[in-house]
Amino acid sequence: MSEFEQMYREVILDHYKTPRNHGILDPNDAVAEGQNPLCGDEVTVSVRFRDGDIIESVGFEGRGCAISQAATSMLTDLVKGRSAQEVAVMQKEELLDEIGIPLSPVRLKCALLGMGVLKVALHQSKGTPLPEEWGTSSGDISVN
Amino acid sequence: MSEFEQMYREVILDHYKTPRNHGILDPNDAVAEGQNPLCGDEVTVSVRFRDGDIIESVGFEGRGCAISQAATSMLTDLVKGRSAQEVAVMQKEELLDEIGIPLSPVRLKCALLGMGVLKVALHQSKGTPLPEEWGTSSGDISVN
Amino acid sequence: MAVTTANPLDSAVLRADFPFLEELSGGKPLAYLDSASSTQKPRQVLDRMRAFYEHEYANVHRGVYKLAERATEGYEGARHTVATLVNAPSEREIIFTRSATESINLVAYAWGLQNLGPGDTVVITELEHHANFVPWQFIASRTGAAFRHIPIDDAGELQLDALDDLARDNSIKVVCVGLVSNSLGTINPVEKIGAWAHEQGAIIVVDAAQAAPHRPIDVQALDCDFLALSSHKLCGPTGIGALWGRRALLEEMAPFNLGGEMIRSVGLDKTTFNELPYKFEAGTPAIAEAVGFGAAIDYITGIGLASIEQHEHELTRYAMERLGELDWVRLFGPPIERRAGIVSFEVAGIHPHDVAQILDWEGVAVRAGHHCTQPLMTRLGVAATTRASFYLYSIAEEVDRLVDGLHKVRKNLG
Amino acid sequence: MAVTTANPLDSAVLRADFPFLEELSGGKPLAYLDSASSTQKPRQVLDRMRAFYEHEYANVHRGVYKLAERATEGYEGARHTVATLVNAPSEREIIFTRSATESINLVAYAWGLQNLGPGDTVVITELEHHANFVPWQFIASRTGAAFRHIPIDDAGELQLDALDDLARDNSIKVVCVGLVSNSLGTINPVEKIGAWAHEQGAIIVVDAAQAAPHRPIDVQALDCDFLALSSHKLCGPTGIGALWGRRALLEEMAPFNLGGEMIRSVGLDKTTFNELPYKFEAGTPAIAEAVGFGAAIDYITGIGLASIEQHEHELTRYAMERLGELDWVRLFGPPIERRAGIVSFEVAGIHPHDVAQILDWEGVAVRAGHHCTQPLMTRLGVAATTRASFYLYSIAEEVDRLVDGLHKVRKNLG
Ligand SMILES: Cc1ncc(COP(=O)(O)O)c(C=O)c1O
Ligand SMILES: Cc1ncc(COP(=O)(O)O)c(C=O)c1O
Repeated sequence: MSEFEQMYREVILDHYKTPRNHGILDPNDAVAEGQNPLCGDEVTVSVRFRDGDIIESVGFEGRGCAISQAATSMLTDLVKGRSAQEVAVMQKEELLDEIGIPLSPVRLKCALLGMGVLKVALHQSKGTPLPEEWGTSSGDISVN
Repeated sequence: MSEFEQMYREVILDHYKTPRNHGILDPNDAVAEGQNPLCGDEVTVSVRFRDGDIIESVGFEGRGCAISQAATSMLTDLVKGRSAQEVAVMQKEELLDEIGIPLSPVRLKCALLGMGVLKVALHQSKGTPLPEEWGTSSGDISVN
Repeated sequence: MAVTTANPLDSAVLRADFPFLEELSGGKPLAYLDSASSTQKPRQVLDRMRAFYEHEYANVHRGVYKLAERATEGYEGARHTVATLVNAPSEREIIFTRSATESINLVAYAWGLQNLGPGDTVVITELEHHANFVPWQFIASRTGAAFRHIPIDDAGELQLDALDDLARDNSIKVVCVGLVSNSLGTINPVEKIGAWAHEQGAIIVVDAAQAAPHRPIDVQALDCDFLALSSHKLCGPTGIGALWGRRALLEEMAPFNLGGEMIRSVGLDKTTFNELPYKFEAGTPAIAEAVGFGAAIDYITGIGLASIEQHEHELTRYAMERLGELDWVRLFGPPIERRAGIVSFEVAGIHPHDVAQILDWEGVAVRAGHHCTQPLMTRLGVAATTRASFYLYSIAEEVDRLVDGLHKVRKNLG
Repeated sequence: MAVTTANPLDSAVLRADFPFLEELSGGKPLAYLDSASSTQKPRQVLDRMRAFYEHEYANVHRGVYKLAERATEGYEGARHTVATLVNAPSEREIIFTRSATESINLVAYAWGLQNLGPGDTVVITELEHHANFVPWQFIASRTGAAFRHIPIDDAGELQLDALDDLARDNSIKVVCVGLVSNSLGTINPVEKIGAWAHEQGAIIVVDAAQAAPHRPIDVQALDCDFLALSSHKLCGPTGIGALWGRRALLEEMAPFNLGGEMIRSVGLDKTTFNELPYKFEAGTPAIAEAVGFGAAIDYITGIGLASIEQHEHELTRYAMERLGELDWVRLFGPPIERRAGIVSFEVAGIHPHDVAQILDWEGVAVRAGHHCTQPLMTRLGVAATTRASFYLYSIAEEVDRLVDGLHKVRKNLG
């Protein structure tokens, strides 16, 4: 199997070319956006709950590479029907297993962007814990 | 000639052990003190003028190594009878020739400390130019 | 612009100086087309640093013993070399820093905190690297100064006709501009902007990180006030950069980092500062790195900056031609006449990360991302670009391999 | 204090690792007794850095290609090594800086500007290195905070009975103290001072520059808030140091240097910051130096810090005995039980510069000066001292050569 085929597995290309749950839900109960500081990619994730904090559906939009788009698409399927709390503490390994390809640290950031932003949305609406890497924005600059 | 004899020439040792013009003049027309930032040595130089800006006598005090003490002692002899302006633009080479020993950059700082402080004293009393390396103290810190 | 009278450089010979080229990637040396991010290092630089550590190493400045003298000579000799490279009026005006980024932070903090306030304006450009953008934005927000930019046109060139409007309320105190854009290769008209800044009574802070490796620089001819550069982009080690500053400004400024070396005397209630340049070099400096920086400057000036510039110009022209033939590749940036050795592009429908990933498997290393110029990316309407950049060891064959690789990218993901 | 159960180290074997010892000074290897100022480098560290530049070099973090991945692994691997050395709860709490000096400046600026003001008090010690003194004095003067010190007694030990008085008006916000005095070798009771600082609601900033090379350090056992260390003092390259900081404090702080790498997103009117530790690492970091720092830590921990400590303890005891026999030599500092491998002294009637100069001609390198501790010198009533300091490659024969050299000093200048 070539390096290409190892990383750009058929299922990855499929999710990349026809992403599931694409688009921002309207109406929604939570929405967050986030960037990958390494490359500037952005993703927006929206969530609708049922029965309190059970995730009914997730919709996303954004720009990113095949890995980040496919991973976010897979994630949206994966979390449906789970509680916000469950998803907030969901290990990255679960998503990575689903993706099932070898990833360098840089590409790992691509793969995990959507998951991070989803957790931010849950944090904002349900107060669930924030992931480590989304907790240090103090001191943002605003200028006039 | 050993390295010791090359640097600690007889005349250096003589000026070191019996410095000329030692002590602060009282009364005096100008006085300044300065430090060698590399080692913390300090020297205070005092000047008395005659006929306007002719240096009548110079007296110094301080702590420092043989080289710095001897060089300052030699300097006090050298400048007597010159005008403030002349001394302000006096080249370091003139003093170094007098000292007549090989000096590394660090020891050069020792040898030239007295000359720098003398020029500061002249600057303060007669407005003569400051040497390059004594001009950048802006931003001194004072605390309570 | 290429000076066509320079001696052509012989890349084939020079490539033998670069050990990384002995490394094979799929049977061929890696086509390293990411020199704008950081350059590879020649043996001459690595040998010099090793020799320094083995025979001349001690802490600098204060030691009376010979080994410390040798170390100090090495370190101060490098300062002399940097001063010569940029034609500084005095070596005292060269301050060693970690990087071009730190050089600019030094100015932003030490000059900016003292000289900016409400009612003042800081001007940067829309294509500025974050290094000459974010420190100013931060200091502007701390001091209450306004933060404005010189916009670019669609080709990625500064719109100088916007200057009048910026100057309208006569509040500009500092203008910050790079000589060469690291994302687009644009060569900016810094002399003109500097003259305009001085008319306003403002100072100009020039980011030469992307220019110094590739073309001669003369701070006196540029008539700028501060200029920042970096060692790792010109064949030197990481961990060292330099700031040149106009003496009178440096003397008036408070220090930035504080500690050993930068003091004249320290007391419990009063402390005074050392002469230039030491006032701005607190603590043990990057000693061996300075020596390596000096060796790198000797290496590139030995080849000749005009020759390097011409070599890169020809390669860039060739790359633009070859890429221009592909109608599914969009090139960003100015025409070749006002461009340094950098080519940023977009492959239709394929994200730069995927482009770079597949190129890597073909033994071609390029950069994909925002290149630390997010405001520029916003202006271009993209999140990221793919960027190829050249240096003295780059050859046309590597451009061919890039183009072949792009065909493969398109075949696989298009 | 020496842990007498450590494996004794074999200096004779270790000395073969240090190329500088092949250099002869008057027929013998230089007796380098200035390791407190900076240490020499073993082959293992130099080899690792060279290999890194030849086979793994590229800019870090953003590159998608393999070479950049390798570089990032090298750099981040070094962070892991530093985290392990100081027992940090998380690697994210390790920030790479140029030096211990810059580490402390980072805290003084980024924490200090935000948390200090009139009515607050900063406490340092009378024997502090300028690196943990002048930045705090500067920030105190900028913010209007008071600046107070813990005094020392005649043996150069901190007078803890002065603490109550300092705490009287309940205004202390930060206490800055070194683990080991670089001038006297005093080992300070940092746990006690830290507990006291925390009682006041203050934080404690620990300067471990002079301790980390010589003894195990554990930020969790020390229960401190920030800790600074430096590579060049522990067999590593210049140009790199580290700051450990308590996560919650680092997260609340604004950045220090700004530029690439430390941002999450940059816009013309709003910029947000990256996660830890990157928020504090603006620009291209000292990449190869970090790798060398890691290799140096591997080298010294491979030998064993407890063994190094014991070796130095024995040498110091020997040096104090031999120097103590000379009634024209005055030793400064605490008894051997509370002293690291540093011996500062005065030769009656002879200035330290002259002492060091003559010793150099005898092939013995010692430091003469204020050692960046002028307030301490003032307290001791001297402008400067002569200092001998030891490391893992130091041997008793070098102490003998020092003593022989001092006899010569006295013969010539006494
Ligand atoms: C106790 C102490 N603190 C701080 C420093 C400064 O560290 P650096 O050399 O990394 O700037 C030194 C050494 O010079 C030191 O001995
Ligand atoms: C134009 C420009 N400015 C500044 C920098 C930052 O310099 P350094 O890598 O020395 O921090 C870079 C490179 O990253 C650059 O290309």
